[in-house]
Amino acid sequence: MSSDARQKLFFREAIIRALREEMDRNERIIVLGQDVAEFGGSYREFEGLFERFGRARVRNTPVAESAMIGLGVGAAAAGLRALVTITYMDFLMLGLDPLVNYAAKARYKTGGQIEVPLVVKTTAGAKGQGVAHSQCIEAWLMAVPGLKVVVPATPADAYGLLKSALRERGPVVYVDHKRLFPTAGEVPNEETLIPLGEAAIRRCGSDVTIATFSFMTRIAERSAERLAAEGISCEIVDLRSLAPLDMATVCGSAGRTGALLTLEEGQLSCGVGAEVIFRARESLANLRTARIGALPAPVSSNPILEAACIPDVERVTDAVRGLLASR
Amino acid sequence: MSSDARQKLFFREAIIRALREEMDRNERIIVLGQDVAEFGGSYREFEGLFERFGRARVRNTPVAESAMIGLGVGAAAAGLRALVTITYMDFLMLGLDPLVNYAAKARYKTGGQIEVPLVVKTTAGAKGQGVAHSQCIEAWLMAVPGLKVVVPATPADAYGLLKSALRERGPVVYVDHKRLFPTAGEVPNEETLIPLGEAAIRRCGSDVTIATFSFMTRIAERSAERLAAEGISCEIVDLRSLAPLDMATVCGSAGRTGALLTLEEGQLSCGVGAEVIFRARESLANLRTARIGALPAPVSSNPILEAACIPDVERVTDAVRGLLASR
Amino acid sequence: MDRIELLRAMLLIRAFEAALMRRSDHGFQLLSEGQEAVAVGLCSVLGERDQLLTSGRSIAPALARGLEPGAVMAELLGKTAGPCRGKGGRGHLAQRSAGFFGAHAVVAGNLSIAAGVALAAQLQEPGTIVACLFGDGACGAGALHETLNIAALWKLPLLLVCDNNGYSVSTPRSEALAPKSLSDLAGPFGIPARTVDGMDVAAVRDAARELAERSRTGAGPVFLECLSERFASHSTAVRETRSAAEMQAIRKRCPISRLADNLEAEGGLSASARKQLEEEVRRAIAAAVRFAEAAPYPDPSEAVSDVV
Amino acid sequence: MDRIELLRAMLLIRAFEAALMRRSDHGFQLLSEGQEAVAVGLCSVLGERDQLLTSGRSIAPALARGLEPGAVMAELLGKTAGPCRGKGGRGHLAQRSAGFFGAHAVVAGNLSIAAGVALAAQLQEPGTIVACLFGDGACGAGALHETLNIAALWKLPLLLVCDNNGYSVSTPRSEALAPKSLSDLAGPFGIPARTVDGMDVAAVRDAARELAERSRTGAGPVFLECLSERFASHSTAVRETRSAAEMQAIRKRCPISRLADNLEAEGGLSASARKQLEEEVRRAIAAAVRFAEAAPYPDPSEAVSDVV
Ligand SMILES: Cc1ncc(C[n+]2csc(CCOP(=O)(O)OP(=O)(O)O)c2C)c(N)n1
Ligand SMILES: Cc1ncc(C[n+]2csc(CCOP(=O)(O)OP(=O)(O)O)c2C)c(N)n1
Ligand SMILES: [Mg+2]
Ligand SMILES: [Mg+2]
Repeated sequence: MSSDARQKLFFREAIIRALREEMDRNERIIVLGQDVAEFGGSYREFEGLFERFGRARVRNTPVAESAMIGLGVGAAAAGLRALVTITYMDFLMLGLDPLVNYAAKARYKTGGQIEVPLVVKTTAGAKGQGVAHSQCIEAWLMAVPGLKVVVPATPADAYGLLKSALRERGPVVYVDHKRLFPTAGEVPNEETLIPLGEAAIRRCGSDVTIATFSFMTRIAERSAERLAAEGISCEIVDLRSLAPLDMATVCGSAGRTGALLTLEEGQLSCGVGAEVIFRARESLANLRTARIGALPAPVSSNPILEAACIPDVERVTDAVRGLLASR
Repeated sequence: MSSDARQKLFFREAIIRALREEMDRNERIIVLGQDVAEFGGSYREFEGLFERFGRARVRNTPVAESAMIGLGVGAAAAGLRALVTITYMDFLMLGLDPLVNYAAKARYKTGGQIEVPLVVKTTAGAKGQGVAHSQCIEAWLMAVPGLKVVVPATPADAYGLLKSALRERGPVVYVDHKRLFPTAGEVPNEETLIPLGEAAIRRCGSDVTIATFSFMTRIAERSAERLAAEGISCEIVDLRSLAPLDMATVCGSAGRTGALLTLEEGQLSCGVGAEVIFRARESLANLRTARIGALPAPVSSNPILEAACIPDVERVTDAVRGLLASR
Repeated sequence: MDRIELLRAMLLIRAFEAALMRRSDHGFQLLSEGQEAVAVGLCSVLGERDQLLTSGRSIAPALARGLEPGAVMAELLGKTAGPCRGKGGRGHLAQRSAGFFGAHAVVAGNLSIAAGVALAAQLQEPGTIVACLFGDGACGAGALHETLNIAALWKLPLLLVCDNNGYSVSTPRSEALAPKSLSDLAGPFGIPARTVDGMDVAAVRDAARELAERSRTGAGPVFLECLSERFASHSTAVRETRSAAEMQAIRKRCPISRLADNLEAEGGLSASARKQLEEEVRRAIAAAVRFAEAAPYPDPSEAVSDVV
Repeated sequence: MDRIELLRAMLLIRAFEAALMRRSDHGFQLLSEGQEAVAVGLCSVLGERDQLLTSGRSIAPALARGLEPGAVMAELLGKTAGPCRGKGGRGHLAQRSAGFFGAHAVVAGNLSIAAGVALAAQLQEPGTIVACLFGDGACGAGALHETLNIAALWKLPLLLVCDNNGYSVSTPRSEALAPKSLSDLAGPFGIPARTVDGMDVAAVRDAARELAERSRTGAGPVFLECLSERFASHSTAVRETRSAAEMQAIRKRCPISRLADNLEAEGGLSASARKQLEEEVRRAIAAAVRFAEAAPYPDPSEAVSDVV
């Protein structure tokens, strides 16, 4: 198999492959979640794992997010490696106590005696499911010392980041986006790990840097296409990991373009964009900046209201034009 | 009673007075919390209310933060007005589902049919109680559409903001700071409401603006004293309310001084400072900015480690000097 | 409610969902098909001033509670003629004025909220009760425990109804819940509880009435488990995991034909009367669809209205 | 453990806390005075490879589990000679190598964590069990329900011990918890449960042993409620709400004098032997205090070590 051979995989296939490889490699890895066994997960992203690894390692749980995460934390702290899947990020709120008050602090508070190699896998973003199934709270997690957060935008990154997350010594929150599951992309046939904390430049450009992540990377790409037709050249930085955050790549790009637009699907207030822009400006004088995110409102399942609430190509292209006009 | 007569009250006394006045005025107000009845609350901040209003309106609850908030939300949605006290903000994590997924969204998702006049009262900050009793997660709440957040630094503001919160149509999180309970301050004898969303200038100055809130306002004041001796003149803006955020006052001050330092006890990443600075820069070109907050670590109950983790006068004065040196 | 009215209410729900399924613009839906008797039996014992809260599987309870089919259809299609102006939609139906405080799509998320509504009722509207309908899946959540305990301590007028259709998505109840009977969960708290056949609308009504009256008259919370069957997959977006044979057997237990056949056998319902009933319902649903179709979508500006 | 050893273990805890209280540099503490028998009785049935998790009231369990008094004192005084290098401190004592997975100051916060540790034990160390000690207050939290259910479904080797001292801070158990007996909470899940006198160390030991053995041999989770008395106020920072008369009556139930007096009466412990025991303990505690005093405080740079 030539080392650069690749294969087109859907997100769910990339996730399954990462889990299968890591579970083959390390029999301490267990998967806990609702409908993950025979059913294979809400997005069929666990299909085949139950058949391959059995009920001891791939376990259906009740609808009890707090205990699901607590069990994963305890099991990981005691020598297993747990992946706990929380179908929607909104329900992560039910399990923040074991995740934030215990897992993120265990190593610190025990003076290094206890580590929690846990991966909490969840999905963010809007896809017609309404006010309690659409939220993006990545920014909350980024701010928790002891937690790492990854947010892949391509199947290759989903594969490589999930594998790395499953080898971390501490807790990692891995966030998929509901709108990415129907998408496919090239994934190397050779086993490949993507280190946490490295952003990727998705498109090179000279006029403006768009720093984004997860599904919004695709909105950025479409916006860049449209702006290219107007002669505006966008560079797209896919953060991939929010904690740790790769500011070197962001600043490298923004330093070249002189303009930085952040794009996220979640709320702007105390969001990813505010953080990225603050830190970029620490090292880049007179950088022009702007941020785009959801309107300050819940996200309805109503197609018209959902579309109005979250960022789209129009809002991104307008923001870029505005930013460059401020030149 | 002359209209500007004032009386020195401790924080807890100001809180009790606000609650007594509002509960006298509106018999729909109920108080739910652990040890709030005969005991009068962990900080004796509910003392006398049980005796005055009885068990129907001042209720001890089990240790069940999720249901405590859920009950308050449901009662408020159905025509009462509930104040639910969560002793430590860390445990608010246990009740974020009813607060964020229901209360903050109820009015929106029902097209205005249901409003939730709820006040969640809690305490933030470090005072020797360790990793799970010291966190500041105000920034998470600021970002939730539908929630308001107030963070008083003086007994007068505690009194006036709590009264206003108890007249809001939607949910408000009222955050005390553990280190403020031993402090006292002048409170007007006349009934006074402080509207949500208005910052206060605590000290006038010309060289730098320090935007802060809650207990950190006192650190800012001590820092300003020390810097004054060096001939540096600090203006201190006490935000008082984080949502809504009074950027007009912040920008007015920062526009005059040309330098803005934000000071918070919580984590910097995606924090209050990042938000305030981003928004200030939207309206103020070439503003010099810096932010101070906790080190990226849990807060130990160990006095040496706690002191090392959270901002103090040294860090603030150094930051101000650095900011002005960048002139 | 007599049994003809119960039958009519169940037929209406069945026809409503069938009409909804014929459309391509409903996004996806959690259907109540097979579980109509639980919603109808429960609602038949609720008074005007009582309130009902439910899980996300809320079409049957909303209609059984008496909401206008046209308004419900409009809400589910995202039209402003819905009680939530099309903003709540699937999983969040609500019409407070009709005693339907509403659905909430967070599993077990409505339990403590319902207890709070019951607290307000206890203090402000003695004699009224609050009903909360939830699935078996919600019984694994800590919210149930916290709510049972506080409701029992405070003697809240709360009627908890578990619509146990035996599954949480694909997970059989036996794999997710240790208790022999879910009504056993009320035991430690001294809460009166019963388990009934949820496919028998009269049995549901009678048990609900008995428990509701006890709660109404000061007994505090009560717990009713109804054993039901889900005729469709978890949602129209989720694949069915049960075998065709299994489904065939399950569908034989239809609560509607069961009641209708009993009535006919007892001579309580003539073939022509049954036809007429079905015809009435058909017309009501057709009118509901026309109403919803005629209603406008919200203006995009409503994306930020009614937030704070 | 014979009763002399049980007595010694309880005396050590009592003397340790007394020595801690004589200091001004402990910040504030949650004491176990009066509840020594629960911790000692429980730990007497745990094996080396078992693990123990507890609530924030963790001095007695830590010492009963065999942690060095000097190390525990150092941890509570914020010294690096503590097992957590002085970073965990009060409410977060832990020494995994000693089978003390640790305390967690979030009420009920250790329950699902303990179930997870038990899951690891089930898969990796068959024959070992995990014990979780929590207060009556934790029984109002949903975490208990979720944990009981999953532990029962998965037959986890988990010994749940409720140290019911009748209060959550100022709130009497009767005002916070509806169940007649807290061990009733295990019933619906089919979990073997018992309630014993927590002031009788032998009774605690015997009940704990019986239940632990059942769990060890595959019965799954077991639940033990121990009825105890808190001799001090909730914490040294919290005012006492019980009357002096009440406290006097309560202190009469001291588990230490009860055992010692019984032993003496039965001739199992001579006055001189008792004196010697007390003298040994006094010396051990004095050494512990010297050890802790001699140990250094952490460098401020440790505020950011062992985070990620
Ligand atoms: C807290 C939470 N976790 C997970 C989900 C996803 N989910 C939606 S419905 C459902 C099944 C619930 O089963 P049950 O309570 O029995 O209701 P049923 O669907 O059978 O009516 C799940 C797991 C959710 N909505 N909320
Ligand atoms: C989730 C949570 N809520 C509130 C508190 C504050 N608190 C600390 S100890 C305690 C009392 C707990 O009572 P119980 O469980 O009976 O333990 P005891 O103190 O009696 O040993 C409370 C409410 C907490 N630590 N955690
Ligand atoms: Mg079900
Ligand atoms: Mg207690």
